[in-house]
Amino acid sequence: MDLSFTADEAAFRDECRAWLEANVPRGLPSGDTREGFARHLEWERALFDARWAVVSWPEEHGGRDASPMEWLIFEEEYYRAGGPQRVTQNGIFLLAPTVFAFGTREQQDRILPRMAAAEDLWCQGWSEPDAGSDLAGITSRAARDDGAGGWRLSGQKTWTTRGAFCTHLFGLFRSDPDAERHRGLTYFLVPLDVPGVTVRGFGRLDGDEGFAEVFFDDVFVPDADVLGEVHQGWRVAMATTSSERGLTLRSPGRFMAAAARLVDLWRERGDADDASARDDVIRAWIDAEAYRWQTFLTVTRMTDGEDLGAESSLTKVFWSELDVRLHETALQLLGTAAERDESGWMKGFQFALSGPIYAGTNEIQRNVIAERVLGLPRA
Amino acid sequence: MDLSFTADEAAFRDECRAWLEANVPRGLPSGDTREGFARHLEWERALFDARWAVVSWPEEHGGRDASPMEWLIFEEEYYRAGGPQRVTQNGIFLLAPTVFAFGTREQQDRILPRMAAAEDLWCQGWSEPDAGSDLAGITSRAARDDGAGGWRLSGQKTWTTRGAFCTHLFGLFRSDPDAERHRGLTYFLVPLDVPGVTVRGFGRLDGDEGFAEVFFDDVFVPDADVLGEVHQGWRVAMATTSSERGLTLRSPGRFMAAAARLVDLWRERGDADDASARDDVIRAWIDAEAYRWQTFLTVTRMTDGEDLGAESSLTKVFWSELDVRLHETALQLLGTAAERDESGWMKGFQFALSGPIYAGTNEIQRNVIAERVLGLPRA
Amino acid sequence: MRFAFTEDQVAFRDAVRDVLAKECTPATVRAAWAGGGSEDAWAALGAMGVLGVLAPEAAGGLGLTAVDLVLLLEESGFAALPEPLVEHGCVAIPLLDGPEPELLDGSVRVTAPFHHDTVVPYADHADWFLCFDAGAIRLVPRAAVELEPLESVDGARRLARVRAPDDAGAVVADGSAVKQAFERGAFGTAAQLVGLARRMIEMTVEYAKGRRQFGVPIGSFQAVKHHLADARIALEFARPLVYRAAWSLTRGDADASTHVSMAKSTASDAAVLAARRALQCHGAIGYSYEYDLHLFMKRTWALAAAWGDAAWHRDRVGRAIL
Amino acid sequence: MRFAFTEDQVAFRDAVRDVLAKECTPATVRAAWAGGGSEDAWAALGAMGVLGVLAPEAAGGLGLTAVDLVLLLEESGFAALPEPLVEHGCVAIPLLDGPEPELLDGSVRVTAPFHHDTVVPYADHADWFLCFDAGAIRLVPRAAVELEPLESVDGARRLARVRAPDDAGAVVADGSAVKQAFERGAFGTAAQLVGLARRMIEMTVEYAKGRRQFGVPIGSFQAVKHHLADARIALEFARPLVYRAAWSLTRGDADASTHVSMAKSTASDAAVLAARRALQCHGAIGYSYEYDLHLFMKRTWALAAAWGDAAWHRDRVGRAIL
Repeated sequence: MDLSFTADEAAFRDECRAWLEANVPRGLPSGDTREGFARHLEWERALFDARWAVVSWPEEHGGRDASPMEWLIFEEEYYRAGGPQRVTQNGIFLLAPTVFAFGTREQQDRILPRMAAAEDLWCQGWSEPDAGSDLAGITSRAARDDGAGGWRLSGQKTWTTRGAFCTHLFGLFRSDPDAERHRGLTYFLVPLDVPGVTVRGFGRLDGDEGFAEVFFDDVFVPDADVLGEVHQGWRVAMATTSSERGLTLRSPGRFMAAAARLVDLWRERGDADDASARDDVIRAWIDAEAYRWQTFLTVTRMTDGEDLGAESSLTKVFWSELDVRLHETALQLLGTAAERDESGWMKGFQFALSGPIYAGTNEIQRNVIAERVLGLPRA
Repeated sequence: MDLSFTADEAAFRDECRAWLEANVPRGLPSGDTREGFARHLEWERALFDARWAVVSWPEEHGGRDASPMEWLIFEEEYYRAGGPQRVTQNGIFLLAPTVFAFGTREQQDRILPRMAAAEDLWCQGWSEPDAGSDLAGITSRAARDDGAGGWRLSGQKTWTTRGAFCTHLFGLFRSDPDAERHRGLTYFLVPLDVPGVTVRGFGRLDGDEGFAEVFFDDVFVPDADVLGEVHQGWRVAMATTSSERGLTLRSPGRFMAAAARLVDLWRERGDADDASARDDVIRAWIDAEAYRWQTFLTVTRMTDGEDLGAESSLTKVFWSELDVRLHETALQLLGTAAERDESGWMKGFQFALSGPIYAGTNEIQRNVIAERVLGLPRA
Repeated sequence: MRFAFTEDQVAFRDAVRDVLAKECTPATVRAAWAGGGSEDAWAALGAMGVLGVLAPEAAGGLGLTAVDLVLLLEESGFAALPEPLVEHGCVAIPLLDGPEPELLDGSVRVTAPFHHDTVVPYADHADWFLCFDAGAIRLVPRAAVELEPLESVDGARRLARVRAPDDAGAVVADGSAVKQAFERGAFGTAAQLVGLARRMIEMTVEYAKGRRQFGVPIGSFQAVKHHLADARIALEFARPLVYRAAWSLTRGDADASTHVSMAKSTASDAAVLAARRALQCHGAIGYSYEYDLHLFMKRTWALAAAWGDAAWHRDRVGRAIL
Repeated sequence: MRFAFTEDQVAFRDAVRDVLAKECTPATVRAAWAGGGSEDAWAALGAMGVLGVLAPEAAGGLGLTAVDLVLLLEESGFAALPEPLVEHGCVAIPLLDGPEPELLDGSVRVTAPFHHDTVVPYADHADWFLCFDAGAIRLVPRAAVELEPLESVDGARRLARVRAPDDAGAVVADGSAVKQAFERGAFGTAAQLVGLARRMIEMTVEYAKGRRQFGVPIGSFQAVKHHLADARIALEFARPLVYRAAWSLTRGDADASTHVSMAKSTASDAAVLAARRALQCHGAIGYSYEYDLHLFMKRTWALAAAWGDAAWHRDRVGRAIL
C-alpha cells in the first residue's frame, strides 16, 4: 500500500492542472441543446488538439497511454477546473471500450480517431419503447441481405441521449427472429445520415432537447459495420454496459468537485443554526471521499488483473444516490431561493435524478448486487 | 369537524388522569420476566378493580362502554402517566375483538370477564417454525374425535409472546388435512395446563424470557372451545389480525409519551451545536402528532361506519418505524453513554426493533398497501 | 372530537374536482408555461364561490372558513392549477374589509409574495399585488408596479420580482396582519402539496399497472410496490396535519403557527418523496418533457421551497416545543 | 498510488481469520457474557504476534504499522472477539517504550477508557489499566484500581468504571500522547465495525438462502435482496476509508484525525445499517436470544457508540472542512 502519488503521477497532475486551468471554458450553455452542443464541440476539439480528449487511449489513436490511475487524476483535475460534462462521453466511455475489445483493426482505425477528434459523434441505441429496464425485450430487427453484403435495419430506438445532435449510433438489433431474449442480437454501427434513418429530438425533464427517438426504415448497413460476431450482440454489449456501470462514466472527480461546491455554498449560505443541513453537507463530502478511495482501491485491483464482475453495480447505486443527496442538500441550503435556481443547483438536481434511472435502474442494480455479489437466489 | 373535545370527553379525561396519576406503579420490572410478570398482574388487577382494564367493553364484562374516542383518551392518559405496556394486551386487544365478533354467548360470558380480570392470561398461537410471515403455512393439526365431542391437537407453535407466563392460548390448527394454505384451518382456545401441552420459554433479543415454544401432543379440546366455524379459522383470525395491525394495539398515547420523553432528553442532554439530532427530535415529535391526528381521523371514520380494510397496514408501518427512529434519536443524544443504557432507551430501542417484524412484517404490510390500498397487481 | 368533513364540504370538493378535471388539464398547465392563461378555470372557481370562501357573506363571499377551503386547495394542487389561488383566496381576501365583487367572481387576480420577500408567482396575469412592508400591507394595482421576470423551476408559476413605490396602492391592513397572512399562505401551500402528492401517486400507479417489462406489469415488482407504498404512507400521515392546521387557523388557536409548520413540513416532505418515487417508478418516460409527470414534480419542488421549506418549518416547531 | 495490501498482509489476515474461527466461535462470545474468558483466543493472538504488531522489533514486537494491523482488527470484529484488542494492541502498546514481553505474548491484558471517560471494557479480566489525566497517561496494575461494574448492551464487553489513586502505577506518556491514543482507538474500533458488518451480512445471506416462506427462499424476494444490497453497499464504501485512515495514522498525515473520523462515522453507520437489515431479514428468529445474531448486533451498537459516535465524528470532520 502506498497512498501517496508517485512523482510521475504528481507530474501528470501538474500538467493536467496547468493546461485545464488555462483552457477550460467558462459559462458554457447546456450541451443538451443544439446551440450548446455546438459550443461543446469546440471544447471537445480543443481537448483533442492538446491530446487531453482520451488520455487513456494509445497514442496512435490520439491518447497518452495514461494508466487508469492517471486517468482518474485527469478526471479529478478536469472537474476541479470546472470542466463541463463531456458531450462525447457515450462514444468515448461506452462504445470505445467495446471497439478496443471486439473491433477489427480496420474498425479501430476507422472509428476511434474520428471519435476522439469529435468528428464522429456517437449516441447509444439500446432502449426501445418496450425495452427499457428489460433490454432483452429489444424488437428492432436486422434482416440479412446477402446480395448487398450486409443487413437491413428496421424498428425504433428511444431515450437516445443527445441523439438529435450526433452523427452515428451504436445499437443492438434482433438479427435472428427465432431467438428469444438475450440471444440472436447483433451489435451495429450506423451513420445517422444514411437513407431510412429518421431522428426526432425531444425534451428531457429540464426542457432541453437531450433525448431522441431514432426510427429505422429498411436501413442498409454493410457487414463492415457489425461489431463483434453476428448474433452475439448481447455479449458484446455487456462489456460496454459493464464499463458504463463501473468506472468510466462516473469518475470520482465529478463528485469531489460537486462536494467542494456544496461546501462553498454552505460557507456562503449556511445558517449556523441549521445543523441538520450542516450534517448533510459533511455527509456528502465524506461520501465523495469514500467514493474516491473506493475507486483507488478498485483501480488497483483492476491493475492487478482482478475481474470485478458485478461489483460495478455497487458503484452505480452509490454515486447516483450520492449525487441526488448532494443536490437535495444544496436545495435545502438555498431554501425558498431553490425554486429560482440562479446558481444552477436546481438544474443539477434534475439531472442527478436521472442517475438512479439510466444505465440500468438502481432497482436492477440492487438485484444484481443481491444475486451476483451476495449470491442470493434469483426470483 | 370539531377538533375540540366535548365536555363529556374532557370529563372522562379528567377522571382517567386523576385515577392514573394516583395509581400507576413506578419502576415496575419488565413484564417479560417471570418475576416482572407477577408484579404486572397486580397492576392489571388493580386496573380491573377500578374498571379501567377494558374501558371500551360493555359494563357487563367489566368495561365502561367507552366510545373509541374515549378509549384513545384513556390510552393517552395511561401512557402520559407512565403506565407500563399491558401484559394482558394479546388477550384484550387481539382475542377479545374476535370473541365479541364470533364467540357464542356462552363463550363470551365464560372468557371475557376472566380475561378482563387478568385471571385467564392469553397468548397467541399463530407462528410455527415454518410459518412466520407466511401464516398460511401452518402445519399443526387438529384431528376430529367424534366420540369425545372435540378435537385432538398436535404440532408446535413458537415465538409466542409471554407464552411461558400465560394460562391460555388462542391459535390456528389445520383441521382439514386435505385443504391447503388458508383453507381448512380452525380457531381453537386451549388452556395450557391440559395434558399433552408443553411450554418452553426462551429469551428475546434483550435477554428476557419473553418468547415461548408450545408443543401439542394429542391435546383434547372440546367443541365448546372452537371459536367461529370449523375450517373457517383463517377468516375468523383475520378479524383479529386486522385489529392487531390497526388501531387497538398501538394507540397514539404510547408514541406521544415517548416523544415527550425524547423532548425531555433533548432538554437534558441535547447539545445546541448538534442540530442534526435536534431536527430528528422535532421530526419524532411531529410524527407522533401526525399519528395522533391520523388516528382521530380514522376513529371518526370508523364511528361513521366506514370500513377501513387494508388501510391498517399504513398505520402498522408508520408507528413501527416511527418508534425505531425515535429510539435511534435518543441513542444519538446519549452518545457514548448509549451503550450503558442507564435510562432504558437502549432496551426500548431493542424492543422497538421488533415492531417492523411482528404482527406481519413491514415488507408484507407494504405489499398489502401496494396491492389492496393502491391496487397494484399481485406478483 | 369529530375529525371529518361535512357532506356539504365533500360535495363542494367534488364539484371543484369535476370543474378542474375539465378546465385545468395537463394541457392547461403546459399552456401556462408558454404564458397562456387558464381563464376558464379561474372564472369557474370564481363562479363557484371558491375565491370568496373566506370573504364575508355581506360582501358577496361565502363567509366560510379554512376548514371549508382546505379540500378545495388540495384539489387545486391535484390539478397543478397555474393560478394564484393561495395568494388570492387564502392570503389576500381575508385582509380585505369587504372585497370588491370583481375579487370574488374570477374577473381579476391578486398575487402576493411569501416570507418577507418581494417575489410573486403568476405575476404576468395578476391585476393586484400585495406588498408587505414593516408597518403595513398595501394592495397595489398592476399599473403601479414594475415586474422583473425570474425563472422558476416550474415555468407555469411565472415568477417575478415586484417593485412598487412606497406609497403605491392602498393600505389594507397594518403590520400586525402580516404574520397571519403568512400562516394562511403556508397552510394553503401545504394543502396543495398534499393534492400534488396524491396526483403523482395516482399517475404512477396507473403507469405501473400498464407498463410491462420482463413479461409482467412493473407494478408487480416488490421494489416498485414498496416505493409507492412509502409515498402513500407519507401522504396518509401528512393529510391530517393539514386539516388540523385548517381547524386551528379557523379557531385562532394559540398554537396555530406550530400546527401550520407541522403541516407544511410534513406535506412538503410527503410531496417531494412522492415526486422522487413517481419518477423512479416511471423511469425514462417520467424524465421526458412530453410526458406530464414533470409538470407536477416541478410544482412540487417549487411549493416545497415556497412559504418556508420543511427544515425551516421544523425549526419553527422546535422553537415552540423544545 | 497503490491501494492494496501485500501478500504478507493478506496471509497474516487469513491466519488470524482461521485462528479466530476456531478459538472465537459464537459460543466463546456467549461464554464471555457469563464472565468466561477467551484465553485460548488471546493466547493464540499473542503467539501470532498480533498484540505486538505496533511494538518495536527490539522489544519483541513485529515493528509494523496500522496498515499491517487493520485487517486483523477487522477479523476480530468479524468474530466479535470479546477481548480488549483495540485497547491493548492499538491504544496501549504504542505508548510503551519497550513493552514487557508479557504484554506481547498474550499472558496479560491492558484495557483503556475512551473519549475522556473512565469507563473501560473487558475490565474483569484485565491486568493493567491505562488512566488518562490532564498531564499524563499512567499504566496502573489491577491491584491498584477499584472497579465498579456497569451494564452494557453487550454483556460480553463487561464494562466497568475505573477508580485509581492519582499516583497509582507508572507514567508511560505525557498528555501530548492522549490525542494520538484516541485516534488509534477510534480507528481500531472502525476496523472492527467493518468486520461486524461483514459478519452480519454473511449470516443473513446464508439464512435467507435457506429459510423458505410462501414456497420459496426468502432471499428470492426483492425486498430482502434490496435490504441486503443496501448493507453491502454501505460496507463497500466504508472499508476504503478505514484502510486509508490506517495509512494516514502510519504516515502521521496532518489530516489523520479527519481521516479517522471519516472512517469511524462511516463504519459505524454501515454496521448499524447491517444490523438493522440483518434483523429485519431474519425476522423473529433474529430477535431470539438463542440465535447468534444478537451477539454481533449488540457489539455493533456498543462499538458504534464507543470512541465517538457517527454524529460526533462527522462534526469533527465538519470542523476541519467547513
